[in-house]
Amino acid sequence: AQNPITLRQFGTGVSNLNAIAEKCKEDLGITLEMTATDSDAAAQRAVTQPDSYDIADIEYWIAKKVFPAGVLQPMDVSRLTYFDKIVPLFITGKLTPDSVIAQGTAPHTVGFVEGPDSTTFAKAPTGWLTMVPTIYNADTLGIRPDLVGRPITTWADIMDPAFRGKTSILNIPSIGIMDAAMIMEASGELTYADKGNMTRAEIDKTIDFLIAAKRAGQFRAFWKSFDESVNLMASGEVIIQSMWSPAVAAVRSRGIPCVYQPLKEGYRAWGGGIGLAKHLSGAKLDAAYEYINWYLSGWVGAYLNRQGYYSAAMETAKKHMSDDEWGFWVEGKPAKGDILAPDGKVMEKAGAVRDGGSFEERMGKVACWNSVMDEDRYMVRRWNEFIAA
Amino acid sequence: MSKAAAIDIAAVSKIYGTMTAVHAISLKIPAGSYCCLLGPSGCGKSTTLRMIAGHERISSGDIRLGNTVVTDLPPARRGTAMMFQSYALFPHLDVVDNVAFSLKMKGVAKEERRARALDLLKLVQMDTYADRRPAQLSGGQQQRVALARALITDPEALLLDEPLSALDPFLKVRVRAELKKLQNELGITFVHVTHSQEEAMALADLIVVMNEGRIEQAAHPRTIFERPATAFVARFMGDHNVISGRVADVRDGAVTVEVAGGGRFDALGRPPEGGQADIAVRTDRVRLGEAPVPGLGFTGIVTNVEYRGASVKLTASGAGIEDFTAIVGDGPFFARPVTVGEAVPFAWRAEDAIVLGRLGS
Amino acid sequence: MSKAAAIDIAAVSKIYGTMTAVHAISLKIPAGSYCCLLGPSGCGKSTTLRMIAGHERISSGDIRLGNTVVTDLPPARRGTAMMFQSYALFPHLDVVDNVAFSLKMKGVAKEERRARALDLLKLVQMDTYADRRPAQLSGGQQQRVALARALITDPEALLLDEPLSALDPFLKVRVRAELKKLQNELGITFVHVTHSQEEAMALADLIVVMNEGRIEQAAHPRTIFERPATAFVARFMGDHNVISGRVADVRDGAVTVEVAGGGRFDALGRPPEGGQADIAVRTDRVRLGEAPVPGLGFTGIVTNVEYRGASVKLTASGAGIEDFTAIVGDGPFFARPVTVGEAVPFAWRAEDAIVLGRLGS
Amino acid sequence: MAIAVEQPAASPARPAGARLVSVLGRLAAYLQAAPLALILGVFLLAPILMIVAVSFWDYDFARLYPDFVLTNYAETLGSWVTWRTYLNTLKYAAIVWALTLFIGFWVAYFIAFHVRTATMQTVLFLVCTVPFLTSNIIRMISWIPVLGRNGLVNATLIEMGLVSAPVEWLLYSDFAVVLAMVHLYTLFMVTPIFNTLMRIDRALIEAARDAGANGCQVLWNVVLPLAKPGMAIGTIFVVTLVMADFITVQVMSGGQSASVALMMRNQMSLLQYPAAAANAVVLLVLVLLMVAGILRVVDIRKEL
Amino acid sequence: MAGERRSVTFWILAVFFGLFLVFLYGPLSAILILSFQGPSGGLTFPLNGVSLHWFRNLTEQQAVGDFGGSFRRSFTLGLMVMVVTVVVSLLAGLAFRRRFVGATPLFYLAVASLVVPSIIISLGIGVMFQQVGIRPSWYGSAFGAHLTWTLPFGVLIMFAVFNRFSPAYEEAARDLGASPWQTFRHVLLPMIAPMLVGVGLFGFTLSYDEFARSLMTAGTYNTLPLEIYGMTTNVTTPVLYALGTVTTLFSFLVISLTLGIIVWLGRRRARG
Ligand SMILES: Nc1ncnc2c1ncn2[C@@H]1O[C@H](COP(=O)(O)OP(=O)(O)OP(=O)(O)O)[C@@H](O)[C@H]1O
Ligand SMILES: Nc1ncnc2c1ncn2[C@@H]1O[C@H](COP(=O)(O)OP(=O)(O)OP(=O)(O)O)[C@@H](O)[C@H]1O
Ligand SMILES: NCCCCNCCCN
Ligand SMILES: [Mg+2]
Ligand SMILES: [Mg+2]
Repeated sequence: AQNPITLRQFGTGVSNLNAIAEKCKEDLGITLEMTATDSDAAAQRAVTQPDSYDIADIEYWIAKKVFPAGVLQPMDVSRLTYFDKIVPLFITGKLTPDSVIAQGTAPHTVGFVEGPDSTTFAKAPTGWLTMVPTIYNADTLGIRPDLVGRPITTWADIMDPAFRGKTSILNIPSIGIMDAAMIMEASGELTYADKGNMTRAEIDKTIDFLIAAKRAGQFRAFWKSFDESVNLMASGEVIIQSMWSPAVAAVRSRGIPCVYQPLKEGYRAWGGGIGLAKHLSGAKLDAAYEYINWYLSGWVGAYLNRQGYYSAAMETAKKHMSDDEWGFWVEGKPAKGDILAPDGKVMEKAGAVRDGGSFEERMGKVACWNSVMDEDRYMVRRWNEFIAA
Repeated sequence: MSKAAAIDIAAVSKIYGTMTAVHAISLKIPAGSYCCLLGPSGCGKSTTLRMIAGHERISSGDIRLGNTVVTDLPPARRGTAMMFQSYALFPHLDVVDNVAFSLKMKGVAKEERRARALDLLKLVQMDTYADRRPAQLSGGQQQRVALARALITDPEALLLDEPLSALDPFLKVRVRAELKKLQNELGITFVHVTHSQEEAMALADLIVVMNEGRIEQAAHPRTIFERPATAFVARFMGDHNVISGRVADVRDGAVTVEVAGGGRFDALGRPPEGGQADIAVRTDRVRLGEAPVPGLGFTGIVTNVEYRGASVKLTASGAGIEDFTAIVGDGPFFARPVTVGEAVPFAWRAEDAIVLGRLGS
Repeated sequence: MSKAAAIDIAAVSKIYGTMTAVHAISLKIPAGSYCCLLGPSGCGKSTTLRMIAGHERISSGDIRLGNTVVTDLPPARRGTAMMFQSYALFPHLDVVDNVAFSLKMKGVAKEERRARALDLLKLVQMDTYADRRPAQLSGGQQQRVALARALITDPEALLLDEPLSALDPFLKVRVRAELKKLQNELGITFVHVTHSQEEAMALADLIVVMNEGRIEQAAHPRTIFERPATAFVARFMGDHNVISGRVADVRDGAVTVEVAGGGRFDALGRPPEGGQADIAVRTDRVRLGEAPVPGLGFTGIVTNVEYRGASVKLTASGAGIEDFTAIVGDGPFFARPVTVGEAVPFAWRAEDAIVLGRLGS
Repeated sequence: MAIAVEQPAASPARPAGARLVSVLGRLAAYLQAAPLALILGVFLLAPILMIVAVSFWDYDFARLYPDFVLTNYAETLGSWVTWRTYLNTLKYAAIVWALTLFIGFWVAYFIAFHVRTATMQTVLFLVCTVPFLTSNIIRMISWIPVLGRNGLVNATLIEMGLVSAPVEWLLYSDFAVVLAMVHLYTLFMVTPIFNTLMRIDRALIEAARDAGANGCQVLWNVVLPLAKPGMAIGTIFVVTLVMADFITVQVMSGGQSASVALMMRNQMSLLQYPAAAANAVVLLVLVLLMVAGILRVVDIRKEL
Repeated sequence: MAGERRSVTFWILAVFFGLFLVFLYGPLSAILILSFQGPSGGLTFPLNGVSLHWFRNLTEQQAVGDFGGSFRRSFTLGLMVMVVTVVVSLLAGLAFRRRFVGATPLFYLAVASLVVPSIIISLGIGVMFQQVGIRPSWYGSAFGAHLTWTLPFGVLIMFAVFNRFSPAYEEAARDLGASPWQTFRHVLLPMIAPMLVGVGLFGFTLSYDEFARSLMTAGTYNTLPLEIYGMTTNVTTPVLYALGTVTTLFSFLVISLTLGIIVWLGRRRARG
């Protein structure tokens, strides 16, 4: 099918990959114009410039803010070929039927709406998706084993005075506050009723704690994007920080030791998906569905898996990966041969094992999701105070 | 070249906001004459000239050039051409193109207009500089180019605003002679603004002395010099001592004035109204020596001696007169020199002292 | 006030890059004299003055002021004070503070320096303007403030670079007299740069005529006028006709020159080397009329007639002489006027034609 | 110019033709000014009015609600962080201003008064100008490899044995922010000061020397007072640029410091437009007051 | 001048000036050097080999972003801003030579445009377009936003130019029969051409590098500074420095070209 249509997609650099656009053009004929921004700009653009895109590639916590604004249109599940291949995490919130649902803005809580024109989220799955899930992962602390000089086991270690001036956290409020919550709980400062939906008092305590740490000089810098975190780590400016799995791999690929450190409290997870702009209709809308179905059909999933993220439709992705790749990336097995990056460079040598283990081990230990709280406005204000302090 | 036109200025005023720069002046400049507008800075010379040229709107009154009322015509349709003080040559055009500019505006073909421009450059002896830029010319050369550029429009009257002021004194004298010669040859009317008395005297057939937006006197240079109409003219021209006083006596064709706290002086002429009179004594007619009759001399203390080459200028005070000037030939002076501080008798002949008029009388 | 000092310039040169602006000039200016540096634009007047003042480094040679060699002293330690062409008053200071500036630099207390500044302002009659800014003053007023500012340092010599050039002609004459008077009163040495012959004549005890970085003549104005040393001086002063020709005959104290393709003329003096000579004929001594003996006149065609008030300037050509000038009194002229194009005989007396020297001879 | 000043009442007898020309002349001025007025109206005035309006609106995390509430101002002005941030921004402005003024003055002074040929002056001035015409962001991030923990400066210091451990405050600190701002904005000081210095009549300097002023006295009593207008214009540029800066603060402090504009930027990226708008209004008022203060010292129309 | 001694102050200031130049150019040369790193080089010193790898890499498709497209947009936008700035400033400059009602407010509006923080303009235009329902775009809202920055410079420069422009030239032209248009075309325009070229260069570079005003106004597609900013957060290799080097060289090129034109205009004037 050679579709002459052009679709404009924007989102963060994580998944707005030119390789996907090229493959899409090749397979479908659809031209994808991609614009990469940081998370904040993405949220902003989604709401304020709904005409400027056809496809929004955003995170679920952003969707929680964006969708009620009515800038996206719900997706008809019946038009999604691979809906049933989507991992249940996004449908029910549980990886396996006996998992506990993690705190925070779990994707399934903002994954459905009641009907085609609805902007209110449904409590249970319906026939109308807000976004099609595409990518997700679990974040933890990344460390420089050569520089920290001791085992790291808990989120609280980031506050160790020994690391003063050499630590960092994310400066995206909805994400950073969750990192902070993990740290607070780990260090016994505070136990939240629901980390994903703090009370004002809890927010105050958390932010005050952060401010105190900042004043004490605990942090070197704050980062907002994947690559900033890589650069901080690789340049040695920071030796322990909240980090994403592929970012750790990126540091390592430069020959710098870096570890994605599983912690006893578990992970902070995030999920992203793609949504359809409200204004899409007719042939463009059809093309968008065609694109989404292609997205879930496996090639992209495999591509994302190889980046160190996880695909929302694991089953289809598997068909596009070698057994060794699947074993290394998803099952947590030692690599039999060298693991190659998309550009053919060796990413991991034969025998390497992925930090944190298998898909189940990682995504099964999610303690919370990036969140938008009821007190979001207050939280954001206080977060700004922390940054300004 | 085109023939000359007379300029007739009738009750012309110029008002800037609330300030009147030119007060209803009337003036007839005969066709083919060389007229100089003379006066101190700010007296309205440029404004008058620019109203003739059409660069300044006339607030009231009318101007005729020849038989045409030009009051509302644009500059280029008046038959006048203007030469600007700093020449205003176009810096981005070479000499020929500057001169050919007005032809280009008319749409004359390149070859033809350059040929005609070269003719005019020959007239002012600048043809060899044809392809220089203005910045590469000396002041005197620029002046000639500006002249050529103004003349190419075949004007009936050429208007010049301080055309010599940018030249050094040496050059000034030479270019002055050339201007006069050119006017003789072309026969068109020249109106030339200057604040140099010397320049006006040397060039003009008609000197118009202005002061504060009014014409004090408009006459032939000799008349201006010999019979200044007002105290202002006499003082401004600088060749007369002006003595002001109360009219003490009036005889047939002569007046005696008495200076406050000083002497009495006679002068030819009728007394003005009001009991006060100004009389003028030509500085170059004052002798050192006792006056044969009273009223034609006084004794003063020399306050300054200025050597001038062929003559010496003495300044003295006495008999209630400040800054009385006498120009004495160098021969007689050095035969019997006087020094500052000396008391010296000054005298003049009856016909060298005249009564001055007052403006409006 | 402090006493005057003589200025002794010994073989002073100024070289800008590869260009020599002043060529090893030597000059003695007597203490208390009024010296004018005169010459055409670019001849090195300002450069010389600025070397005396210390604003321009001396490339070679020495300058003494009184008994001190000042060659390497900074301006303020030379005992000179300078008045600048456009006065260089500090625009951000009012009149008193301008005048008091040098005292402030010396650390004199505010009250005292203002009091002294006011004294000087009184001297130049500007005390009533004490708290105006320079921009609120007329040119003449600015000039006086600049004078006061220069004089407050009690200089032994006052250096003035074209102090009158910014004034209008009317004012120029008045301020000139004041300058002279002030110099008389103060008794200090004045060195005054000008390119106006008239100004130099009126003011100076010593005129230094410069040309292309060299001194052509340094003498009393009367000497300069009556016995110009070189053709340049004679021409520049403008009161002599210069006639150049081949030496045809030499008698005791007199020379006859033959103009190419023209007449023969006699002049007093010794012939310069080289068979060529320039002679000068004073323009104001030329009469209209036949010469009684040959060699003291010629007949020329009148090319220009310029009225000057008390006199008339005729220009004529003939007998191989271009632009021969005669200044004729207005009385005689109007008694028998001549017009352009007329052939007129000109004559002069033997003592009014002199042989000119050549520079370096 | 004079034409427009003329009083129509003074020319009762003028025929219609002349008046038409004058009217056309005046009309031409309006037509010529129209594009500028239009562009500034649409892209400057209207947006500012919009901001003022929006600053009274209500909002939640996704939408704006036209309204008239004062909560945005209350929250902005009621928070100690706002005050701190304003103080911090003013602190940057003051330090950067002092440094750029110092550096700018001496650089301009050197080129204007110590470089002798006009050609050399132009060349040196251009040499100063050129980096300012290249990407600000590139210029800013170019400091990172220089100042970092393992950057050029630290490496050199350690190699020379001057320090044993890397100096931490070189990067991600107020120092880094100020340094980068000085780097980015000094030209805005150099240029106007250079212009005024070049316009100082050299005779004034000589007159001062003649009056016995030594180098320092000339500088203090003549050059500095006369350079004031240039310094004032430079100050306007630098102060407004620093007050408006967010990206330098963000990048060079590693997100550790705040400025008013950065606070706005954060609010904007979190879709809190009314809050950002309230901040914008306060910032705008502050900046305009500062500029108005400076304009009292200098008449820019005269300096042009 | 030859052989004249220089004062101590001169040498102190010369050293100061030299240090200032090091300060100006030092960091730029750091990234210049780093852009020549070997293929395995990082963002910091020390150099990891020397190669042109990252320049080659720059011409290839990056993992994210669109350097070529954003460059083309910024270049086009720069040209648009340049043209409009020159024309509108010239017109405004002409207007200010006459008196007209509103001249002073307009003048101060232009000054205000210079001092209003960019981010406020960006926010205001962004919100206004959103509220009015117009789609922001680099050629629309960002274009306008850039003009609020370049126009005041242009207008102030033209103001200064016309302050010094003697009306005698135009009077002379009128005297010689030139119509208003001819006066403009044959006298005024050629005489102020070098200044206009300067205004154009100014407009182009200001727009080409503008970040804050594009932030909220660029719409769907990034301009180069936005892209570069994006790259600073999305790129971990020296390709960023290669981009820095290339854009810096590009700026130099534009500047030299402009200076060339100005010198050429000047020469043409001086010689013929
Ligand atoms: N455009 C103008 N607006 C207001 N006043 C003006 C204007 N032009 C001239 N004036 C005033 O009109 C008066 C006459 O000016 P004008 O230029 O005619 O004098 P001038 O005799 O040529 O003097 P100068 O010898 O100094 O050139 C002056 O007082 C001047 O200030
Ligand atoms: N700073 C300088 N650098 C190079 N040449 C100079 C400098 N100052 C003056 N000159 C040259 O030195 C020569 C003498 O200049 P100076 O200023 O002394 O002339 P001047 O007699 O005062 O002329 P004017 O009457 O025009 O003021 C001129 O040819 C001038 O061009
Ligand atoms: N497609 C959306 C990807 C968003 C990536 N955000 C990363 C946040 C990690 N904590
Ligand atoms: Mg005038
Ligand atoms: Mg000079």
